[in-house]
Amino acid sequence: MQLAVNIVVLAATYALIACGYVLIYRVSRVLNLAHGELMMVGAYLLVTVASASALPPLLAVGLAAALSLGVGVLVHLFLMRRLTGQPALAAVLTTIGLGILLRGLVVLLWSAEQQHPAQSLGLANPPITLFGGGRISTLSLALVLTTGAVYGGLFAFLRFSRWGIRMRAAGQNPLLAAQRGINLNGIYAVAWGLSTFTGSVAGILIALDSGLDTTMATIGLKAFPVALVGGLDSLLGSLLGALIVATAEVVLIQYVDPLLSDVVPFLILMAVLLARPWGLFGSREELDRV
Amino acid sequence: MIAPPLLTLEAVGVTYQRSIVALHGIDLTVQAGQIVAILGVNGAGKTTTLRAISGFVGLDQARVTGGCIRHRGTAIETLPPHLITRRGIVLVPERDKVFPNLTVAENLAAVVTAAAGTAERRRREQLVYEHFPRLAARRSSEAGLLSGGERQMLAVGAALLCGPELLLIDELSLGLAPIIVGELGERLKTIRSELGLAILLVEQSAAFALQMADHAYVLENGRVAAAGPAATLAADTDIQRYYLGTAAGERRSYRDGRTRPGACQ
Amino acid sequence: DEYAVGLSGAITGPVAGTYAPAVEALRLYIDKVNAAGGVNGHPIHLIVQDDQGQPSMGATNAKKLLGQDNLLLLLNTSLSSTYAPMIAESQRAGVPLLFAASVCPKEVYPPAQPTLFCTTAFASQFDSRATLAFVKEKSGTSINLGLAAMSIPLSRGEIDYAEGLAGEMGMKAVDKEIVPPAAPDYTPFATKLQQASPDWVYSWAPWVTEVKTLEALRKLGWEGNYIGWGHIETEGELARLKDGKFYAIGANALFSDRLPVQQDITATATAANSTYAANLMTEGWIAGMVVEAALKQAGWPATPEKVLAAMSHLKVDTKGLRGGPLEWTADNHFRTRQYYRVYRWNPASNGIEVVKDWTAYEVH
Amino acid sequence: MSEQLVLDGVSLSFGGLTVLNSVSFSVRAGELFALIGPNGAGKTSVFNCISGIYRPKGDIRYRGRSLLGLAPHRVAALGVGRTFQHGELVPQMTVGDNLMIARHTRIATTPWGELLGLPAARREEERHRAAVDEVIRFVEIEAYRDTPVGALPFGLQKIVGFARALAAEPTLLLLDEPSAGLTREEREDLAYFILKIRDRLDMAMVWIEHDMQMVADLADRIHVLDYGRSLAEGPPETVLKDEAVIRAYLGSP
Amino acid sequence: MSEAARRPLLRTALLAAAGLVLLLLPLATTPLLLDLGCQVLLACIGALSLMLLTGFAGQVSLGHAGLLAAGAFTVGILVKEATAPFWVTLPAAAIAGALLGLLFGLPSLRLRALYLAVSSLALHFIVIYLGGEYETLRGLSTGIMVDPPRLFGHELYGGRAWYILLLVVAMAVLLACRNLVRSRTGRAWAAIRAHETVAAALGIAVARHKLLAFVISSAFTALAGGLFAYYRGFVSIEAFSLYLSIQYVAMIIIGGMGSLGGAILGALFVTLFPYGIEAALSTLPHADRYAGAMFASNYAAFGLVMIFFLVFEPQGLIGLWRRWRPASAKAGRP
Ligand SMILES: Nc1ncnc2c1ncn2[C@@H]1O[C@H](COP(=O)(O)OP(=O)(O)OP(=O)(O)O)[C@@H](O)[C@H]1O
Ligand SMILES: Nc1ncnc2c1ncn2[C@@H]1O[C@H](COP(=O)(O)OP(=O)(O)OP(=O)(O)O)[C@@H](O)[C@H]1O
Ligand SMILES: [Mg+2]
Ligand SMILES: [Mg+2]
Repeated sequence: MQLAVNIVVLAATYALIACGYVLIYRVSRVLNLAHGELMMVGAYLLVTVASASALPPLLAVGLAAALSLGVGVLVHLFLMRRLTGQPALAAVLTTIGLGILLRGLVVLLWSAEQQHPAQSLGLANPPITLFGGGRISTLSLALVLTTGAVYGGLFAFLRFSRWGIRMRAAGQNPLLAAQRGINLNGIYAVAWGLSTFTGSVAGILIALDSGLDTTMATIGLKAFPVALVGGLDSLLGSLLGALIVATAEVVLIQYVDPLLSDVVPFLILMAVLLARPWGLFGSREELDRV
Repeated sequence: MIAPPLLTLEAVGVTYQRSIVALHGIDLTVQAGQIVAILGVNGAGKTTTLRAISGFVGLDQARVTGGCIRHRGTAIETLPPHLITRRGIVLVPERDKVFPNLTVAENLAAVVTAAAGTAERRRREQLVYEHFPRLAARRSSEAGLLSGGERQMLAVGAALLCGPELLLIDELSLGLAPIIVGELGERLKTIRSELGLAILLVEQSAAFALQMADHAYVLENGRVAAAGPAATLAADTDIQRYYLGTAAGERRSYRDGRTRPGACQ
Repeated sequence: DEYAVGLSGAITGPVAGTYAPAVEALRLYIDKVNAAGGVNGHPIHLIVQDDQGQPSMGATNAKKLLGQDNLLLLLNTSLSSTYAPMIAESQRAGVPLLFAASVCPKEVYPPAQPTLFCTTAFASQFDSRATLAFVKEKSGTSINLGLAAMSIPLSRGEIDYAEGLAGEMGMKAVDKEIVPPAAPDYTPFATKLQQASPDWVYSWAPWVTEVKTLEALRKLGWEGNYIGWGHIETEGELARLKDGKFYAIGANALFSDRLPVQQDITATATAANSTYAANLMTEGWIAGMVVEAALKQAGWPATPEKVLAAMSHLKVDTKGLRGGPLEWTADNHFRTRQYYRVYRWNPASNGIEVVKDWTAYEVH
Repeated sequence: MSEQLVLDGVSLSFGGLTVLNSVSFSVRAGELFALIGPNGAGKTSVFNCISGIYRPKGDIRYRGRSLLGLAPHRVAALGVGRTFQHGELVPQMTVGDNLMIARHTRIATTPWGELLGLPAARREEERHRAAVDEVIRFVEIEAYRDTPVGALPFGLQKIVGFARALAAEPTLLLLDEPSAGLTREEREDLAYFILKIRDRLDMAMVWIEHDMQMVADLADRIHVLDYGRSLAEGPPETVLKDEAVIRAYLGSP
Repeated sequence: MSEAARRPLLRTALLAAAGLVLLLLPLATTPLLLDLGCQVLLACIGALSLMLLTGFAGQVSLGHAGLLAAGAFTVGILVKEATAPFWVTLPAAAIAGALLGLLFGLPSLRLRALYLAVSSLALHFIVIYLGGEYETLRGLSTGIMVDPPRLFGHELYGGRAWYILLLVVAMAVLLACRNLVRSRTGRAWAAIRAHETVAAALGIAVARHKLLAFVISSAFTALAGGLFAYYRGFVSIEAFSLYLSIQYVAMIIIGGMGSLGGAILGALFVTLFPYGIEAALSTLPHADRYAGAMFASNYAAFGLVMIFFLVFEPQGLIGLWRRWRPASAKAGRP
């Protein structure tokens, strides 16, 4: 039972982070290597909100998440917008630069010290015993529920509006997308905003559960393969990818050797990808048609 | 006071990569409901003209460096492509004309139809499938897997869905079977009169283009070399010979070799 | 007319959290010394360089610093991957190299290499000996011991040593978890530890691993005793966790002692408007004391040789920040005696208490 | 040697969609064989089957040897050259280098020789550069030899694509709509080149084309495909007057 | 005609002059600058080999640090366990790299684009895992010390000797890469990068050439790793984080994809830039008062400049160079 709980919590964490990669990749074929840092910035925003105001915890978290959405939009407006139409590679590198910038800024603004926003918010995190005897901390439960809600919302948004298709169209051929009346700027801004928002929610919940320092960015990077195995432009894929990787990790830790938990998931990912080269649900990007 | 023409280009210049000048000042007018053809040899700047009208997004590092493009009197050369499309000026590009990883249906769904309700949208989609039954059959296959001609149909269909007032078509007959070219020509004429559409057409087959169009421009090296009503140009043997490679009524066999030595220069 | 001292440290980059406060403290200490007239009437010029924990940058910094006129002493406050180039450079230049707040390389233990010194609190193997001795004292040896390390060689090496030692002492090592850096969730590791039902869990690792393993165990409902190495963060964390069965063993006194020197540190940090809390600064402060003492003993004008000679026979009064003086001999550049103390949070008194007072280990 | 290429009951389908339905024809040496049909009839798919890109049922024999099951690069090494409907050149490389790519199977250097820049490797390279220059001269695009292909207008790119296929010195040439996007004048040039190589090299050529005037003037025989089926085959005079062909493909003139 | 004939001559002369300056540099500079020079040269070897793989053969890799580590650990372990000499360890490192490259290149036969990155990430984690196991098992918890190598009875030590050695190796790698990309193999890579199926139909054995790219690039990378181990005298897994891979990716993109000159410019830029900013910041008054903030600013400024650079020059340094180089050189082109 505990095993299942562990898997679900880890999978939810990965999934919540990974959907940020998917959103941005989908609209622009850009791998956002600053996702981990943006997620970290979201969590640090909570630190500031918590220390600067006496808001109730839920409001503070909401405010920080909303701010992070703004951060994402700003990143697009001031940065990525200028790279519209440039090769994806240049944009990827720009995100590397952004990541470095953010890591520097975080140390500058918040210092490299470990932070505990839960404490300053006075948020308790008691474990809850589930029916099967497994235990889960309140915040982990919140994380699982949030992931569910975020995915539900995104699915609905992308399915019932045409935005899902337009995002993929913009990713494949921005010029043609614009010529078909799609507002590239708007769609990119939405993607960046949402991506930073979901990433930050993950960052905030992790920080509340177990503290925050600059290694948070690395956690973000760990979720990249998860998005990859599912297919870089598929949300369903990242959900499933998260489940696969989380299961592999937890089972390895439990029954084999915890040391392998860093390595073996990659081999599993590779096996999955060899069977389905564009990820489980990803769309084939290079067609062999001549 | 008379209403301004649908589209005017005044001394439009375009430069690629900050140094390659592709257009040296083009003047061109399209009146509402008119079909206008642009002719010219390869590299004359036909595609560039259409792309300038439909707007750049920094790809190819192309830039409108001079002149003015007006749509009903409003300057549009600085507008982003999606706003130009929403004004009703829609391009069918020469290459990369579909989203290869989207299915045919998704390609159509991706189109933003400015100010058209769901019902209207559905009607237009229906229209596209009616015009191009082959697309209906391939509705759920990825556009990248379509044959060359099917892609062309899809591109025209998607453009029609945008609800155009002015359709810019680059290389209409490219890769299309004769029967389809003929049909498409007829269809466009019908659509034109039904919807009051204007069409700006780039076409290699001068005969076909001049037969379709009301008015035509011949480009050479980024400049307008000749312009006039299509019938006049079609009758002008000098123009036929110098710019379009063949004189009207003349039917020379390809076996007879070339009209001039050392081509392609 | 200054004493030139150079430092290369991981002030930014992924590991900055551990090293940056120490550098800050050292800087504040030196400023204070200078404000009070310097050493032997001459100010100390501390030149700080950031290496982000990267070996190449460490090497460049060493070159840059040793290229300064008349550099007397070089300090390293960074990851061990920066050591090799710094050691090589300093030895060639004949300038002593002091490890402050970074892992003590084995060359500083007897028989010590002449030019390498270390003030850092923790010391591999000694730490585990002291810890297990404490555990034995509390609960005897017929216990189940769980172990947790981070998957970096340093931490794994120490925990492997502890595993062997526990066996020799008659304890039963029931489980050993090795956690990768930047694990998003520690619960899977904790689950496995818990299932081995240990009476005690011991972790010697970077602070994150120690504390997150503990928190995850507690969330799972495990109620045994937990002991971890006390890093600079210990003080704040004990107060945050308020866990009566969490013991922190370390070589630095916590600020709950309210020693005059600690009040001094607090005042200095506040005055300088430092971004780091005073209780993170002990390690850097001690390094500052040692640097001051060494320069003082070297006299004016000093040369690297004189400083080296001074450091080879140095005894620094740590004013209670450690269990006793820090003493170096020609043969021992770690310290002749290492003192350990164990703290915990006392829920009854709602404060930090000393569970076991300074115990000395002779270092031969 | 008469029958160079033989297709025998070639069928191909993609997940339910039948693209080719038992297509058979044969092409002789020195023959210009046109393949026509409506869009999506399966013309390009026939080429892809010959090239080894698709795996059809039936049999394809080239000079008596079955091509089925051979990897595309092996088919090319046997002397089957082709152009592509969409050009598919390497845009950032020069015209000359694009043509050098096509000589890949003919250049006998090893990576190690190249890496070390051995004189033998250099000589080999120069020899083939000369051959490529020859082709460039043949299609009269000397002026663009060192221009990156991406900067050329579409029409010239088609000519380069054609030249690239020639550079491989194939014995069977597959041309996929080489004239699409060319002006009348350029089509005349193309026709001139096609006739010249056929006569000079006695090469077998399969040619997909939508310009019926060109086909009528140049082709020796025509094969018509419609929805993956063979509709008609024969000399231009008869095929282009065939009722079924007019209905499916040409339309009323 | 004379224009065209003169240009190669001028070029050769310029190159020779540049080479001479590079060779004579060690006589004139400080140990610090020499060390920076050596760092740049090491980075050049790594960046060139990554450029070969990504910029020319079009195969994405995020595992460059893993290959560097593989080379470094091969040297470290051979020195530690067998006290093997220079001329054994370095070829061994290259061979180890080639084998790893072959192994982790295999997925490239099926995977494309970013999806390929997963095998390179796996490579990274596996090499680091094995390295960590070795360090732990042998009790080398702070890493492996590597003594300076001996060459012709001389201990190879100090900036000057290393500078010359690295310069020679970097030049050799540059020449080898240049020869390769300008020949049959390089053109095959370009074709594969543009369109695999078309390349195959043109007669290129796609699988073989992809693997070849992995093998050659990985061998060079591991060689750079081995040299790094000797030069730094030290090997530990801490020195090969994922961020190192990203730095190398940054080098080739900043430099300009698909250009060997770009790889070199990128290596130069990424290696030297932080020191440049630091030097600039430290000229500010009372710089050492704000040391903590300054280093964080330095770190942030690096990111900022990188961003500015990309926004205004997405073609990379090589694009800048092409645009700004003397008009006379451009005029010769058609
Ligand atoms: N991306 C580009 N970069 C540089 N130059 C370009 C680019 N695109 C076009 N050009 C140049 O601009 C000029 C005009 O090209 P354009 O494509 O408009 O011609 P066109 O008349 O459409 O020819 P075609 O009939 O071949 O399509 C040509 O000389 C071409 O070389
Ligand atoms: N790889 C593939 N996967 C799925 N369908 C394919 C594939 N290749 C071709 N098709 C389908 O097979 C049919 C025939 O395609 P093909 O390209 O051979 O037509 P074509 O005769 O060359 O047409 P055009 O003249 O328009 O180029 C088309 O409907 C196309 O969509
Ligand atoms: Mg054109
Ligand atoms: Mg076709």
